[in-house]
Amino acid sequence: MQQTHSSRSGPAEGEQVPVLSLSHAAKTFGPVVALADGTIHIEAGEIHALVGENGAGKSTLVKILAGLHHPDSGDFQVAGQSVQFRNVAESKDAGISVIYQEPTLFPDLSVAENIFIGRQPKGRFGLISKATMVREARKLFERLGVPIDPTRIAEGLSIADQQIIEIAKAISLDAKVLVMDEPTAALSGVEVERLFSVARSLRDRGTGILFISHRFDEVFDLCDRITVMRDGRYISTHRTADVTVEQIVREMVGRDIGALFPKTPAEIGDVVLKVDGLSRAGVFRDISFEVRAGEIVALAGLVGAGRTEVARAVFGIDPYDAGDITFDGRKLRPRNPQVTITAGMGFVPEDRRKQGLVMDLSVARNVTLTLRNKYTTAGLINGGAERRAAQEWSKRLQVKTGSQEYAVSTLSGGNQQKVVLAKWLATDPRLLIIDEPTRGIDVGTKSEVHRLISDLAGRGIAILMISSELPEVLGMADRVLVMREGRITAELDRADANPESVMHAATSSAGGTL
Amino acid sequence: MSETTSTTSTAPAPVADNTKPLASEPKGRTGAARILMGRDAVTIYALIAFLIYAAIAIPRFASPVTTGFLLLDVIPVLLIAMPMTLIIITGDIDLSVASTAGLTSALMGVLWAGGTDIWLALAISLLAGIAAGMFNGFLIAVLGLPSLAVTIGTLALFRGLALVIIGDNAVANFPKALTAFFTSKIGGTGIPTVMIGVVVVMVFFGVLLHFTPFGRGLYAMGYSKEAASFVGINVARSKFWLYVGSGAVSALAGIYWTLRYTSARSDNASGLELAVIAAVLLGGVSIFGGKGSIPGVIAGVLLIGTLNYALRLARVSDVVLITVTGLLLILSVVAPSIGSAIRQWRHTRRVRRSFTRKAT
Amino acid sequence: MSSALDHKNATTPAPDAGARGAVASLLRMRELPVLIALALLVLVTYLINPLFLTAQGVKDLLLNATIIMILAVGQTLLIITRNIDLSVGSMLGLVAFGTGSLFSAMPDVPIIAVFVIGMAFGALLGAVNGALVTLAKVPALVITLGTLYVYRGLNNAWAGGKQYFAGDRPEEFGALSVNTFLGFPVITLLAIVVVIAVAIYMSGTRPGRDLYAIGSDPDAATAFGIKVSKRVFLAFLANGALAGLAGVLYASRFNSVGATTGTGMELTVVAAAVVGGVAIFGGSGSVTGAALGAVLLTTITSSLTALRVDKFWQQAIVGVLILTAIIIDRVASLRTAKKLRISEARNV
Amino acid sequence: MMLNRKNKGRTGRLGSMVAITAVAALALTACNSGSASSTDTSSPSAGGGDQKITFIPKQLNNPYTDVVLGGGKKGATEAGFASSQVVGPLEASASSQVSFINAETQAGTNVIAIAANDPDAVCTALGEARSAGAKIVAFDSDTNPDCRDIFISQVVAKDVALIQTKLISEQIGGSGEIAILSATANATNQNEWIKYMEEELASNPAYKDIKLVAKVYGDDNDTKSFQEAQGLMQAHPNLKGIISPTTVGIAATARYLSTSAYKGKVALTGLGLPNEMRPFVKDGTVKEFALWDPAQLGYVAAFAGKALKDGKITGAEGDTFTAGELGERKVEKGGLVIVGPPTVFNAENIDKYNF
Repeated sequence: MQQTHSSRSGPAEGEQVPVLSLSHAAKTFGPVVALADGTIHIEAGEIHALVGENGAGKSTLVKILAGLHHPDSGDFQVAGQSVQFRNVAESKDAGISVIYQEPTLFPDLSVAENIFIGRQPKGRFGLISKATMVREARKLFERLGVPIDPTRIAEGLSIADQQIIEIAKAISLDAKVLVMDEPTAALSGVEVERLFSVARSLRDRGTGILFISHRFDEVFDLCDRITVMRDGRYISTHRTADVTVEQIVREMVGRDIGALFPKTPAEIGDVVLKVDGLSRAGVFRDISFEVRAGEIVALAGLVGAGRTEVARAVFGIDPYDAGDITFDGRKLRPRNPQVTITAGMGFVPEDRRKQGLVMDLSVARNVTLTLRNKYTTAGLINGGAERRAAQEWSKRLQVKTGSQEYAVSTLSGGNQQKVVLAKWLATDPRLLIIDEPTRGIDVGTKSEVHRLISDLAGRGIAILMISSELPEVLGMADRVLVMREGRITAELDRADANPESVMHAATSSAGGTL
Repeated sequence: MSETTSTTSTAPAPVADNTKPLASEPKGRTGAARILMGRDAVTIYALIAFLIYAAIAIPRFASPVTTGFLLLDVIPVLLIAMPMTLIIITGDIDLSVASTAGLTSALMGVLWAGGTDIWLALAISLLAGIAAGMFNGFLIAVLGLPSLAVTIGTLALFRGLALVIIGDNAVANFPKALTAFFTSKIGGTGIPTVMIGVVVVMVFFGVLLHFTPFGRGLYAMGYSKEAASFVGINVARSKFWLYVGSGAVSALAGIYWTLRYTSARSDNASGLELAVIAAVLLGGVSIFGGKGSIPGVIAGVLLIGTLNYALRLARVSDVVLITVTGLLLILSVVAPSIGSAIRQWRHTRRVRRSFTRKAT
Repeated sequence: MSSALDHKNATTPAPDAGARGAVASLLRMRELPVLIALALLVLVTYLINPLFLTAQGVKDLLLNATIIMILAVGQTLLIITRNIDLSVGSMLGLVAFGTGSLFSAMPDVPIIAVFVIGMAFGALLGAVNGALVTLAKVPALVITLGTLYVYRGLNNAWAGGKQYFAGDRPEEFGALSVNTFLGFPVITLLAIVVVIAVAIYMSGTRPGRDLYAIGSDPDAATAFGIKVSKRVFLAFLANGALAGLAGVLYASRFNSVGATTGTGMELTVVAAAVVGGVAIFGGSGSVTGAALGAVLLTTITSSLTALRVDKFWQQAIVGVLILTAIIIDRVASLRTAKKLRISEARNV
Repeated sequence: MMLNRKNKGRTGRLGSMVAITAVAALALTACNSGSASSTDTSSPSAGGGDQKITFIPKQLNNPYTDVVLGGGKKGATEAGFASSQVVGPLEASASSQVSFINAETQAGTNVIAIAANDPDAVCTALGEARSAGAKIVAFDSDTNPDCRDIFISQVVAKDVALIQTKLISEQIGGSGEIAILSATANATNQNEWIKYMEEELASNPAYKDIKLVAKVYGDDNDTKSFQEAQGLMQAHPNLKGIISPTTVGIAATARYLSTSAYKGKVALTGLGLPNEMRPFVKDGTVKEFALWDPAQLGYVAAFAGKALKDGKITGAEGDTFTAGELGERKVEKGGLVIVGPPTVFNAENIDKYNF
């Protein structure tokens, strides 16, 4: 394994002062170390890529740059001046503009207003000139080449359009440093090309751009330098011209991909879930697939491709317009999770805090929440039986908690995820839908969760896994379904699934670089 | 009330962090400590403390007569507080309860004055309350309208219907035996006979909330409607039935009011909704939903009721009384916040200090 | 590549979109149904009882709406930020009684000073609410329910059985709600000026737009760097000042001010805002709408009387109106959502 | 709106508990030391022993009530009560007086003097008070006669009605439409007067050209009365006069008339407090109105209570008792005691009165 520990490597060229420079920043949240050594130096007029696995600390670093988090230690300079941002406004004033992965627009305000909020152009009497604002917004969209009506409200915009608006906002700010956290995740090929040309022209005007992406084709196509992070630490910085994709991947992962995911082969049984021609206007169309007992099927694709939406419809949370869902040979009624659960389906949602758990309730109560009707005597909950069941499942999954009575909010992310799993396993399911099983979980617990999933499949449970992490998909899945823009674009067997084939199907822009 | 209709993905991505926000976040407590130190327990202690104080300091307070009069006064609030607790725990609210009670009272008066058999009049009034609850439930659970706005509307509507039904009249000549029953006491205990029924209602809602799968689901709904639907809770249906329950109990309160005061009028129980909500919040139920207990709420209702009665017995003006009620309400929500704000501030200061130490 | 920034020939929205957009946005305006309802109500009443629109009739209509209008404007500032102030009635009572006391203590105090003092007093009361809500980060509903009681208690303690009557105040002060200018009572003009000023502030200034942003998504507003606490605090302060203004006007218009002045006004005020199309969960609505809502609610009362309709129906009608308003909003937003979803589906 | 789901701290519990109890205790200390409404009479006069009287008005903080209660306190001291109290609700709703009666019952008050908001709603509570030994004196507004021992009426109900019809007839020149703006629809006293007015208008040939077109209720609320007055004008364009037999109503109506185009065109009379009505009499909105001396009402009520408690009278027809400086009073049929004739106030005499 190559050792490129050039952690003290500032700008290679030396004489130029970087427009933004963060050195050895650390940030902990209680016992969790989110960032151990965040180091990045961005120069004016360069596009700088930041790559790393999920959980490598990229997001924390971005939040520090944005002024949302205050580093516990480290040195932070903008244009050679030491800075300590107390809030977002100060970061913005210093010329740093951040585009987040998930756009944060104000749904009730107009598109133009979303772009110019806080610095709306003023007209007569010092009042906001709506006309100027709309005109300016229109100009921005022309520049980006997208037909969005600046006067409409933001509510109901697609993720792609919201992303465009965020980019327009940042461009209009004339930022010295533009941070883009996976801006292309939900954009189509044409939109990506447009964005890139804007990014390049911004660079040529002297803006420093930090570009975070999982798509290596984009990184190598667009960026001048690449910084790699792993496990919250800075690893290396290279000029793009000097490295290969393989090199970067090795540094990112730091170990062999194959060893990461202990997928044990399982006996594949009968069809448990059959989805046939499922459609929902504007969300997904003509989705058909099967999941068999003991099989792990991964639903891959970019954020916003409609994966979660399909899963929610299958589980009965969301409605659908057409199609059939058959579970264990019986047709499922739409929009009725209770029936779905009784039939033997479980759903580990992507957002633990909002969807997976009731954070204020104790571990025990969370575990038995799915079984409210099971441990009852004459309609009343039998506290003893409930506690025993919770105890048993937490033990089996090795949930680390002081007591079953602790509120689940006191646990670490990984242990919370185990509680969610325990909650579903307690229902003795035939099929588990797992949406982003390891999001926001530290590396150690991650492999534990993977082993668990693998075990479950081994015991004959059908698994439908949604994941944005390519290694996870490739490592875990028996079969990979790739979605793009609401449709299934490829179905790949374990043997056929490789980064190229999956990425190709996920992005129409042929991402054959990897 | 914690639902937004926004459909854009506005997950608070940059603010919320999956990791814990504060190192000093209180550790979860185990069973016994939870019960002894919970927010609702505070109200219970305050009630006990005040009862002791009143018994010592206020002459004649410690007597069965107090029990009787005090309970007769708090029964309407106590009744309505039960469904209200459940509704607020799910994160919604019902402001129309007092108007439902008024509507029931008016209907009962008109029916009785019109020669309807008293039992039939009672039954119809109760059904009217249930219908009112179903109306709320339909608008909120089925159409998905915000409960606060809907029940402000039905607050006006139901009170308006009461006025339409009975106008400015009052009906007073209810059967003597019945009205006497409503103020009668159980033997020498001073406890009103109707308390038996009230206790049944309290036990019903207590068990429903704390010992049934349905109740368990309400907490989940209050924390996050999403999380609740992911575990198979039918959020809409649960909400609907809560409002029906609220309507039914409000009707009972209206009937009680009419017969206790022997007067069916359109303005009966007006303004009671605020008293109920104040008591429920004082009892430790979080207005955000997801937290609260029936024992805490009962203590909250009794605390306000006892304070009321004791102060009246001590001939303290009602002026003091409403001020104290208001202050209690503010204190009960502000005090915990101030505590955590202080901790937050300390944490920030500590981090800052270590930051500067390392930086230099 | 460098041409990207200057590149002009991308898809330009059709130039006539502006004109069509204007009509469309007029039709989308949430004030429109309220305005139509109001116009119909006045017209029908007038046709049945022509006295409804005599000079005196119009003057009474306007005067009745004035105070609720001002309160609704203040309340709207808060509802737009996802807050609420239930203590407005109590604040109005305190200021109204304070105005009476002020005149009785200093009969020669200039009227303009009374307005300033009254609004400052109201702002102080509003600031207490705002400080409790923003510093302690507790829900406005609970806090202002508490101060509803506390302020009313203070008012009772202060006033006792004392009342100040119209006769205790200078004639010129009372004349404000009697004299008219171009057919409009002076205090109504004052209220209209307030509505216009706040409407301009809300739509034409950055802090005003910030309030909408806060209500639309508080988390995003924080992430965006908007000073949420400060803005919300100032909104409470402004609402208090407006309640203070309403209190002074109350003292000018009505005969007596005392311990119970303004009791129970809060729900009418919130109702006016809701009827006027202000979304109870923040982010949308306008003060103009709320003011129209206030006029509609008070006009209904007058109409029913003028039509000699049993006045008992009045409250029920108000309830129906509130429910209609929220159902209209719901239906409209569902339709927009569906339309957008389908149009996007076509784009795919 | 209460979406700031940010602060969910659950400590500070002990703190808030201490604080809550502290507030409660503080409130009590405050009340024990200086309660606004309690004045212990300094010299319990001979024969009074430790008898206590409590007045429960319709509503606290009402100017008319304050005058009545002022007389009541004076009377209580002179009659020899050891102490006199005033308690009551802040809002005049039907049921709001009950818990005060209950508390007084328990406190062992010997005489409860009450102006009922609703004749029936207070009955049960008064019954309990009587069985605990208290004597009940109704004043100003009667309860159901079964529930009290005696009723101190301002004046003969019929007299009050007649004087108002006479005044309005004079002011409108004996013909035209008139309306009545009353207090609450259930107010016992007002309703009785209105009944007599209607009878008189129907039977007395002098009033044959006067037509009563409307009865509205301002609930003794300034704002509501104001708007009801306004509504009357609009609904009845030919209205010549208004009778408002309640102090709040007449003042609010006078305020509306004096600030509108109807000033001087629509006559107004009724029952009002001279201090409140003075500006309207002076500016010509109101020519004449009537009232008794409210202080006498409370004064007599106190003496009646004393006589009842001492067993000197039972409230039966024909009983007599001495009401201090006002001399001897006789109990009439139905336990009624009449205080005195009403006074008519006008521009000439109004400055002589101060209440």
